[in-house]
Amino acid sequence: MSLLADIFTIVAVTAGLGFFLAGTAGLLRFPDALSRLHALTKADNLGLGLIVLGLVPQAGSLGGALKLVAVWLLALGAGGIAGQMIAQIVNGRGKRAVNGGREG
Amino acid sequence: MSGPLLYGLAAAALIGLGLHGVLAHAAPLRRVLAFNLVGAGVFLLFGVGARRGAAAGLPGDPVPQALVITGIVVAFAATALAMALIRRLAILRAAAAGTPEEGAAPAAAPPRETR
Amino acid sequence: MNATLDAVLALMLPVMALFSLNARDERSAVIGFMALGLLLALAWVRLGAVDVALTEAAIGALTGVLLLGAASAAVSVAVPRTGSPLLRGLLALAAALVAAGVAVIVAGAPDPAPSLAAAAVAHLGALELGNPVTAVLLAYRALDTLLETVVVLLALIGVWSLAGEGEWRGAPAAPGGTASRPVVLLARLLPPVGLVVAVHLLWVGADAPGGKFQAATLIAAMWLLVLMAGLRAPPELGGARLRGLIAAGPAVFIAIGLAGFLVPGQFLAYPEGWAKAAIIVIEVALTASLAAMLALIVLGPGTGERRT
Amino acid sequence: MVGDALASSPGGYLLVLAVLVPVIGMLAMPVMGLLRVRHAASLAFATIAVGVAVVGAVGWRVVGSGEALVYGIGGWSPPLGLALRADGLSAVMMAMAALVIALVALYARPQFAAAETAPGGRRAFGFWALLMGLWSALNLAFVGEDLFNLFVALELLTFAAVPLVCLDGTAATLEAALRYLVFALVGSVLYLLGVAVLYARYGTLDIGLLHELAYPDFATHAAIALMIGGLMAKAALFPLHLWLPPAHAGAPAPASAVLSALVVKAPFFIIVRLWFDVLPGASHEAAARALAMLGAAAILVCSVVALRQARLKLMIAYSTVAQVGYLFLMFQLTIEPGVPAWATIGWTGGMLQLVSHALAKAAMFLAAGLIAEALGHDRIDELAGAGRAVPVSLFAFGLAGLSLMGLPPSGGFIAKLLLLSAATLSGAWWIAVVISVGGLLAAAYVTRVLKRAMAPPPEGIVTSPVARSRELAALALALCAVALGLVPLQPFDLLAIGRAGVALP
Repeated sequence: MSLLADIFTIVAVTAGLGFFLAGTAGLLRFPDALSRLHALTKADNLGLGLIVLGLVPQAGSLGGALKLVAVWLLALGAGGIAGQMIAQIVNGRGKRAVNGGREG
Repeated sequence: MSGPLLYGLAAAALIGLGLHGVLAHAAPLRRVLAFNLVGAGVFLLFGVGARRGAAAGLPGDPVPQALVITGIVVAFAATALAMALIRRLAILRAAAAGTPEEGAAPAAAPPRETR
Repeated sequence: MNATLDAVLALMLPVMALFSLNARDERSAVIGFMALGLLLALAWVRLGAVDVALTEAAIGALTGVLLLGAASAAVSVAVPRTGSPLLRGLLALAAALVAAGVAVIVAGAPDPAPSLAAAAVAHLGALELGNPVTAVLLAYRALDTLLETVVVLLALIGVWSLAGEGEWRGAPAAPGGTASRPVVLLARLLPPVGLVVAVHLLWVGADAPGGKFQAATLIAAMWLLVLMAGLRAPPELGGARLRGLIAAGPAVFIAIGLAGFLVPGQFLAYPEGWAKAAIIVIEVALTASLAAMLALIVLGPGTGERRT
Repeated sequence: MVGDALASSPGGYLLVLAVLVPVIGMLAMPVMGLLRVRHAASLAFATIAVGVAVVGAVGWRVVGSGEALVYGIGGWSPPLGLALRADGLSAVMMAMAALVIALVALYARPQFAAAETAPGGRRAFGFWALLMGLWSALNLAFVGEDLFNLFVALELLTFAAVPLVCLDGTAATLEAALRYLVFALVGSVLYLLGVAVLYARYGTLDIGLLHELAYPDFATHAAIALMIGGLMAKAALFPLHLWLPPAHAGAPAPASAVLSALVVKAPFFIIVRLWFDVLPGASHEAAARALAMLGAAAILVCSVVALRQARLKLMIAYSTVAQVGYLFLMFQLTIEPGVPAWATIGWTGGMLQLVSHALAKAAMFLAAGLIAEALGHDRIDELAGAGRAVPVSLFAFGLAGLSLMGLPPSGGFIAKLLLLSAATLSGAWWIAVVISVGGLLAAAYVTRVLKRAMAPPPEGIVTSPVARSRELAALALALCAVALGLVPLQPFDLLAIGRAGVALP
């Protein structure tokens, strides 16, 4: 059981790291801000998600596992919202309408 | 090299860099930033001492750790006071120059809904 | 493995500091500084000081908001760099000497260092506490903590005194300029979570890493987020309830301290069997006051805006 | 509880009260609406009445028992807990602070009388709240025994003093405040650096314990040097004084008085504690000479600069830097083989200089404030008519000037005489010369003002009246500075109470 869990952890964390690597490469190599953002959010969401998933069997307790999942969910939320904000600034800069503020 | 020693050397570097920044920079914001770097280095130095004083089953001596917590809050208060001074100065300068400062002049802020 | 992590972290700290000091514009400098704060939090975990790591991370965020807010205003204050090359060389030399001296001292310092860990642990039972850092902050060196909240209050009064004439009791300007939809979403989602975490931090602080500073900072951050999103208007600084909240924490602390004159007969000593109860009362009152003060410090002086 | 090491003295709780009473007063000010009080000044005066009584009781206990008052907070003893301790010197410092604060408050009441919501309410609220915070910080600096506790005291002091500088809210005062803040913060952080090194070395921050534990090595010396360096910036020792003149000259007169009289003295007092109570090893002649030379440079350079000022308040501020220089001569003048420092005349002279300068400088700033209010400006060249408009203030200014010049009868005269004889006895002729020249320069800049002010007023000059009570507050301070010169021998014993190895007669 514990061996199985360890193998699962190794596989999932390695996969997660792969996404981080790919995301970082994208962040450095992609030409414009929006594609970079795209790469970054993929790394955040999937990479962190897989790492958290891999670590859950190692958490030792249900509470610990839930905390790990909570970390992932919060990072998801923060990443998504930060991505939105950056995208807005990028769009706004394109349209020269940064000062519009809150629509509607 | 042991962990604490590494962090101790990093603390020394932070202190040196920060001190130079405070003395050499003329812009107030950078000076305050540099002051915070020195502060971080000094706190880290306390942490290194605490780590080396680990005993009685604790990962570190709790007394310097508590001092650092107090110190961090005091440093925050200092930064806040400095920022308030800088912003006020900017508002006055802008008023003297006759151009409203973006983000600083309160009257320019749009009215907000209250829910 | 751990040694590598330590080495990388220890190297990254000065690198980030250099970046922050030499960044071209103020905003990048501040962002570099915030990144440094996160690295520092990691370093604190590695140094076995989780309480400090939490404080560093939490306060780091507030400091970031402060600095970013000033970064936009600071451009017009910038003064050209002055001083002769000779003077600048001397300054660099002096800073390098101090750094070198500190490095020599660190390398030569006793290891294991003299420590009060054993003494701090020895009295935990009498205080009914499990976290020695909390015991230091609220029992052995409680006067430091009490006066430190007074420092924060003085800083707040100092910030208030920078208001324009006749405006100082009004509401401060909302932080962050204009709010966008994602911020509004965040300000609706995050505060409930943040408050739960803050209460948790406060509650476990007696026995595990956590406590009033960390909890108060988190609450302050949540409040600021709500204000940033425009979901609530900043409060009027002259409001009686707000003022009462601010004064309550230090007042409760002082009152319990003075009560110590009566029962065990010493200032800031807790009566036997009541230590934990007294400490929890102080922590709760201080958390509320500190949260309000920290947020108000970030908000800045009143601008005379009146709520309709 | 830990307590075998430290027994609190019977009246030790007074020390806690001395720190806390001003804090309680300050804490009441934001909520004075809830307390049904309309004026922050009323709260301040109630606080000052209690605080002065507490300080008086401390002095009475110390003098009565001939021993230092000690208190362990919460029943914890150092090294784990914090101790407060007031020896004769601390008691004198606290009394000085209480006297200056009380008289400055009397002076400031008409100036900061606005109710919170009235026009000027911001300045009134700020002034009184910050003044109370400042007083608490001073008392803590004078009785603290723990180096980190003293750091908190220094920060309290900074946070109270900086906003006082820019209470007027003009761009110039804000700039001065910002520069002051940066200097003060760098000073604090250097001090804290030394504290970190000392803790890692000895595992305690209690001055009494460090006195026994500390041994002379590089780390200890470096730590104390860093701390003293940081404190020098806060005490405005030449050449780290650049922040002081604009800050002290820009503040409202009562704030300037407190800043110049008291705020720069607290870091100096902590330097004295470090130098005489912590620094291990034999006399440190080279370091003492270095400090004395900086002090001498301060006296000569800043007196000359004061002489060349066009504005009265700036002149007084530069005079502060010069007079602080005298204090730093003390470290060299207390080195006498076989004699403990506090039994030397250099020690008494230095401490007397500290107190008499505090009283004289407070009087001078208050008087200058009234002169400026009466004439509407403080340009020295256009002071003619001040003698007729505010004669009492000018008299107070002149009396305070006597003390700065070191002319009899005044506290400054005794102080400078003692320093001068200490210098000649120890063969440090250059110090004797500096003291004499400094006195002459002080005479020049004080008489320059007096001469202009006594001149007949030009035709058509309009002066505004000032309250007589405020003039009397300034005069009272100046008279106290003079009266110090009439009790020359008394402080000698008082200043030695609680200093180890000194038997009282």
